[in-house]
Amino acid sequence: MSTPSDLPRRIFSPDTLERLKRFTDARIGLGQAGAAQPTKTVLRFALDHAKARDAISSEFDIDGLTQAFANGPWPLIAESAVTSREEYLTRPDLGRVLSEASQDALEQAGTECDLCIVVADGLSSLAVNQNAAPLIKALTERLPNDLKLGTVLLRNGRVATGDKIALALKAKAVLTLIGERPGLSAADSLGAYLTWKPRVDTRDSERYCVSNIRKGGMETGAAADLIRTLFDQSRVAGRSGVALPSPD
Amino acid sequence: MSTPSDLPRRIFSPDTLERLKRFTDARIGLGQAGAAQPTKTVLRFALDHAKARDAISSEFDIDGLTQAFANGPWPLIAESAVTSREEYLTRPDLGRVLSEASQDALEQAGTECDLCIVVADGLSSLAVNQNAAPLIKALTERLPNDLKLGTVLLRNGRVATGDKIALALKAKAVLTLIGERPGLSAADSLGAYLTWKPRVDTRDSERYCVSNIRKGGMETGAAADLIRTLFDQSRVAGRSGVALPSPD
Amino acid sequence: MSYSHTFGATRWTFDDLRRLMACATPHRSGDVLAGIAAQSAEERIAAQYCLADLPLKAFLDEALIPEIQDDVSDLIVKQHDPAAYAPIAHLTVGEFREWLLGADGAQISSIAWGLTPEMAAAVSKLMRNADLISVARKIQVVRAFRTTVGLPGTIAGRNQPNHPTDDPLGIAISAVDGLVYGSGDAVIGVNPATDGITEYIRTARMLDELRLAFDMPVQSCVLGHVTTAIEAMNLGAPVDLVFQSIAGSEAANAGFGVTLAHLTEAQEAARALNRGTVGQDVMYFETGQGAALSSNGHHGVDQQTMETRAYAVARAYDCLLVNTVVGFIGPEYLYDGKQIIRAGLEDHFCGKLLGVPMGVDVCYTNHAEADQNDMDILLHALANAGVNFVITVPGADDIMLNYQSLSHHDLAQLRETLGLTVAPEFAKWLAEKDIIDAQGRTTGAQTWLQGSAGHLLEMAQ
Amino acid sequence: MSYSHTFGATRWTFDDLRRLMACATPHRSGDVLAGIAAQSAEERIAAQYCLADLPLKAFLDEALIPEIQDDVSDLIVKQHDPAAYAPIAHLTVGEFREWLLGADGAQISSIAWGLTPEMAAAVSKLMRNADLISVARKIQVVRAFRTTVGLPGTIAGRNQPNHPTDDPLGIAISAVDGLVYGSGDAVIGVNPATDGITEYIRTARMLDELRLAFDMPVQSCVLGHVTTAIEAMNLGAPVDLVFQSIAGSEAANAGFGVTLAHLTEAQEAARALNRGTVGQDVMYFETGQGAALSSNGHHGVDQQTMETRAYAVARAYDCLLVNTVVGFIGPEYLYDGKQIIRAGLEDHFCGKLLGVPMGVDVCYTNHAEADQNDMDILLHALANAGVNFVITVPGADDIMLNYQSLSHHDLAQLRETLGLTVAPEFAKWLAEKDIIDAQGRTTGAQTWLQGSAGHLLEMAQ
Ligand code: B12
Ligand code: B12
Repeated sequence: MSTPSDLPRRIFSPDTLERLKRFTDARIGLGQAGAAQPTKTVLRFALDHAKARDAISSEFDIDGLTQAFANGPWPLIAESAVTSREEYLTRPDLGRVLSEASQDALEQAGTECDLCIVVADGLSSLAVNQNAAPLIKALTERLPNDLKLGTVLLRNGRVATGDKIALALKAKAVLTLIGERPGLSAADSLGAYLTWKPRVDTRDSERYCVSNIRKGGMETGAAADLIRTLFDQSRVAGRSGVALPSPD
Repeated sequence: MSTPSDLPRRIFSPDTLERLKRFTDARIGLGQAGAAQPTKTVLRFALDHAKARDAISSEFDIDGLTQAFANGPWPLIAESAVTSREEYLTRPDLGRVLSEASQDALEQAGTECDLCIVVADGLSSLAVNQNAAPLIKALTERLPNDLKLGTVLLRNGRVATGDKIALALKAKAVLTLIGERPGLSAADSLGAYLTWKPRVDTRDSERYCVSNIRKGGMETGAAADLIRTLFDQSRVAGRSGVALPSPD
Repeated sequence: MSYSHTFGATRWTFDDLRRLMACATPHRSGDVLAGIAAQSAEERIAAQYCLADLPLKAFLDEALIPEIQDDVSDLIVKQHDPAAYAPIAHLTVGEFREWLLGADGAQISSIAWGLTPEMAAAVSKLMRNADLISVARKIQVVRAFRTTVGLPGTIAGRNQPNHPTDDPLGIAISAVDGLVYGSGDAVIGVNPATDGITEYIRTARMLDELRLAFDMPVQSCVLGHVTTAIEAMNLGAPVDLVFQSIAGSEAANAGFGVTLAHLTEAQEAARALNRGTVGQDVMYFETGQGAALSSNGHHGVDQQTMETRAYAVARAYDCLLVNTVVGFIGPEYLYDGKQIIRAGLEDHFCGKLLGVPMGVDVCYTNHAEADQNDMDILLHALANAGVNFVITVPGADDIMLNYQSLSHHDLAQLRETLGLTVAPEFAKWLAEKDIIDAQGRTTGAQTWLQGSAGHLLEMAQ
Repeated sequence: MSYSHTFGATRWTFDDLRRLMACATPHRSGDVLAGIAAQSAEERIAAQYCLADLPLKAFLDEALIPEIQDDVSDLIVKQHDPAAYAPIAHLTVGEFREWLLGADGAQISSIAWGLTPEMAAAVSKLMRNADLISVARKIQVVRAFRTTVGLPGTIAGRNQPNHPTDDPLGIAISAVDGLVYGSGDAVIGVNPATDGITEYIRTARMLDELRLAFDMPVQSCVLGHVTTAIEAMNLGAPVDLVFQSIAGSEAANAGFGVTLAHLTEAQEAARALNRGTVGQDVMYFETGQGAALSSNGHHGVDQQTMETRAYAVARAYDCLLVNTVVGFIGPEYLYDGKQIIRAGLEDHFCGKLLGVPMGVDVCYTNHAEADQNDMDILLHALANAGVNFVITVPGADDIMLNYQSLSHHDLAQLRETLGLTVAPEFAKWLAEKDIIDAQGRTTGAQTWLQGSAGHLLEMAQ
């Protein structure tokens, strides 16, 4: 679209803008039409919104992820009590518990382990399909060799489903890698939630969270480093999460 | 609810208001709270809205209506191409044509008649259940004795479905009695549409309409008188509806 | 001519301008019903990208309905003023949006006759709700008869005292009820239940008596068919405004039983009566998305574009009032509150852009997924957009047309909340009769009402 | 105690106040999720009839969550001021709605401490959207730190320059982008991606440098956990405002890892720094319908009532800013644009009624049935309701929290459309730097920006 002399009024000179844009993916320097956005950025927004909505219904690549564990512990497959994507969105309560079949299967698997890694689609399978495997690779390189690992691929899962899985598997701690809700610019952002000694009713304040893991966000290496640090910290303290003052 | 001294400010004195209210069902003299409506009329509105929405899904009383024709021509039963109430609301195009089965059935019935009376649920079965029978009674009393009548009960019908029925039955004219969309105060209002020599593509301007037939609206007697007049008018003119100027 | 846009590996193609417009329009049940809506969000956005790059000129080069001889299309061609068009002649539709956002009201008004309805429709499809509000607010279209409607800072009301049997007293009582809350400065306008000439004249006479009895600076209107209005004027009825429902094609207008010649004839007859005091704008039109499709007169054009074409008809006459009855027909055209809100803002914007004195009937039916809360929202949005007038009925319930519009209270409350006022001539009268106090609040009007109620009861004898 | 209402042959009974409130609340996905919503429209309306007839006093006599020891409940009891309550002590909830519609702003403000959050929630359930707008607009809650926020005719912006890795330069550049459009007079507030103390202090320092370098009358805030803020202050970090997410029960706050004692400690520490110039309101809270249920701390109370209880917490502190992040969590609490709009208006109204300096994050997520057009509508409705501030991010896209709020442009356009202005101290600064012209329009700020861009690029070296 060509630009009439006064419109859109460019707020940064194009040259400076290009240089500044290297430091953030934020939609800066859009210019103005009247006080509003120029037409092309409005359209760009509409397109990105359509794409982000698609990410929510993207397919969870169970086969591809299973390959990622070729050298590690063969993953178990589980699903939450949710039965459709539509239900997933409005019933997080069902998403937080295992289906009866999965509950039984995991209990029978009986893999006692030190740390159970749960890979859950969450709100963006895209995020998990792209980032879970590299992160797990980086993590296993960093975690102590003697650590007994268990892994589970979880469909229609929530962060707290990891607790139920850990309990079923009798794991001491659980690390849930989950697709964060897709943003407009980044639909592939992974969240990692570490919970020490999970219970049925673990609170979110009793977990650690490492978020925004993706290219352009937190790189997998840095995320793995941080998770390793949090893991050590939890092992020492015997707990995870934000400290609450003692009751007295 | 008791009334604080200045609220709601009654705009008519209660006495005059009662006398005036005899002349209209409109929600007059509601009083005010600030500039807005008092709480009780707001709630009353919400309740009526819920009821009106119920009327849309009310049941079409085919059995009861069939009884109404005990002495008249036994009614045929038909349905439009619509398959659900939800579809009825968004697909008037399907509501305006007959289902294949009904189309065949009516064509085979082959009742050549002078006037076909179609009773259709439309947007309020309630209206039809309550008002169609008395209106038809009043009408048959008024219509010429030698008139050959046909009658059809039509599910999920629109005004224009009557045209298709008339064509299938080779009727010269069609009178469609149909449930008008339910209002907040009157959910039982019947509309009567008279179409002379209907075609597949008859326009609404080529019909007569008598509307608001219900207790408190146009009484059935008056409606029957008017329909008789319009019927005679159409028979003389050989057409119905608003006149369009000739093309030259 | 075909149009296309490519996203990554997907190339979207649109066969002609009509198809491009239909795909670019925001999602709407009526276009789905017509089978012309975009099949996916991506297709819709591709069409919008295409439309943004399209020169406005394309609408002068390519007719939207080339295969049909249509008097509305002819009118649109005839109306186009190249001089008014010159300042925007070089713009694409996307740039035109930007031009509108940057321009002031006078600049925008100066191009009104340079625009075709299709250009207005096209640019609206690229605009967010906030854009529609912001640009419309800058445009003033002021008209007058006995009141002046459309002045900035004002919002007028059409007082709509319908009655299921056209009972004159019932109508009069309802009208007075509305006057008490300050509604009627746009018009006191009655939809007759029966479209007969007798009822028309009876109602017109009664409304005129009411006006004279109360010495009110208002205009009245019976919303019967235009041909009935002509007949009534021939018979000497006191007709202030002539009403007609209009649509965006010759076929759709035929569905309403009306031709442009009828409208011209009616306007001449009404002007000849010379009944206005501060102006002689004698026509009142209603429009609404879906009307053309409903009478099968849409020729494959999307409903929002068809609606703007009705404004070409409207602006050919001296209208005091034009309003879209936005949620009136039902869910088959506008499914829910969201679609009704969007359509209301589009219609108001496009109308004002084309120079039409636009009001909105903020309304819905009981078969639509909408409620009074949605109407509150639309009313506030329209108030911010500077709508000329809205329609109000007692308790929001039209007991004859079976739908919900605003209540008189809603308008009164809006004016109080935002500090908006009534048309000046009417404001003066309200103050004189002590119906509205210095703060613009309804006083309860005890004195005046007791008088008028007495008067009405006398009529009843 | 149980409550009941009869329609015709049907008698509707509600076991206790909590159940009555849950059934009377407008339809909302979060209450359905919690299994406490009314089962039909008729049940909802029966509950509303009941609620309308309920004396306000009932909320003093019957605790909503009697079986639970809860410090928020205790706080609510402690806050209640019988003298302030006296003028409305005799009213039912339905009459209280009428009282609010008739009262002026000063009268309404004078009863703030006489109200419990449950009374505010109850009356809001009987109010139409237009009522929520109209009453809220009358109430002024003005607070100050380096700017004054909440003055009539103004609307402030929280400039939210989030960055997925907390990169200081990335944040600074984004902040400047917002300043150019006039956003930042509420606060420049960054949500840190990582909740570490190092990142907290680094970001706080950078924001303070930016403020000093540009000589801006603004406050900044790092929206880390309150305990992190306390630690940072102990380590000498330049903290203007302390942030915390809060909710309406002790359990829900525990879910956030926070106690009232934390908040008190933080407020004292921040006040001791004495960094304000025109005021010393140092707290910034965020709330939002669904937060309590999300952490299983709702105790069977509907989400809108739980939300108002969070305002009891907020008003116990000297807040400059409180905002509901209305559409932030997702469709499990507020399903679509309609629910988000309603909830935004409710939260704003209830907050203002309770004396809280209320802003709104006009926002939605990609998994909700909403879009930017819905946000336009909510923003206009809130502007008419006199909202203190809104949140803005570049191009409406928060690249770290993964949701859409308003763009800086949206706020600028709103101000231009409605003639609203920025906080006075900030307005002066914008004028001095030639960022906003005499008409309140962004100038493009070429000069200032070239300087600041240079400054930023220096920082990058
Ligand atoms: C909806 C409606 C419309 C819609 C119809 C579109 C649609 N898709 O539904 C629109 C807005 C287009 C419309 C237009 C007009 N309408 Co109309 N309309 C109604 C309304 C409110 C409800 C009808 C209903 O519920 N139908 C039942 C459903 C199930 O049937 P349907 O097949 O879906 O709908 C068809 C009929 O409603 C028909 N129709 C609608 N209006 C009219 C008017 C006449 C004269 C005829 C013959 C047919 C007709 O068109 C629809 C599509 O085919 C009634 C009021 C009422 N209480 O009934 C007035 C009503 C029927 N309309 C009326 C009038 C006067 C008109 C107009 C002539 C107004 C004008 N002056 O231009 C135009 C012309 C209509 C035409 N094409 O000839 C009058 C009729 C008076 C009379 N007894 O003759 C009524 C009673 C309202 C009134 N008093 O003003 N209308
Ligand atoms: C949604 C959300 C929330 C919601 C969660 C409610 C819900 N029903 O979803 C609410 C608003 C309540 C919330 C609150 C907080 N959040 Co939060 N939240 C997010 C967000 C935007 C998306 C999460 C997501 O997509 N999860 C995936 C879905 C599929 O999983 P889920 O099981 O449905 O959701 C659970 C988790 O999201 C978890 N959760 C949400 N936030 C946090 C924060 C922490 C520290 C933990 C352990 C868990 C947690 O709670 C949900 C319900 O169990 C992320 C940003 C991001 N890019 O991920 C920030 C994010 C995770 N939250 C963050 C923070 C800091 C908080 C708060 C501590 C803020 C505060 N200062 O009070 C609080 C406390 C949360 C707690 N209970 O301990 C930070 C975490 C930083 C970090 N690395 O530790 C993030 C990364 C955003 C940020 N940078 O500010 N949050």
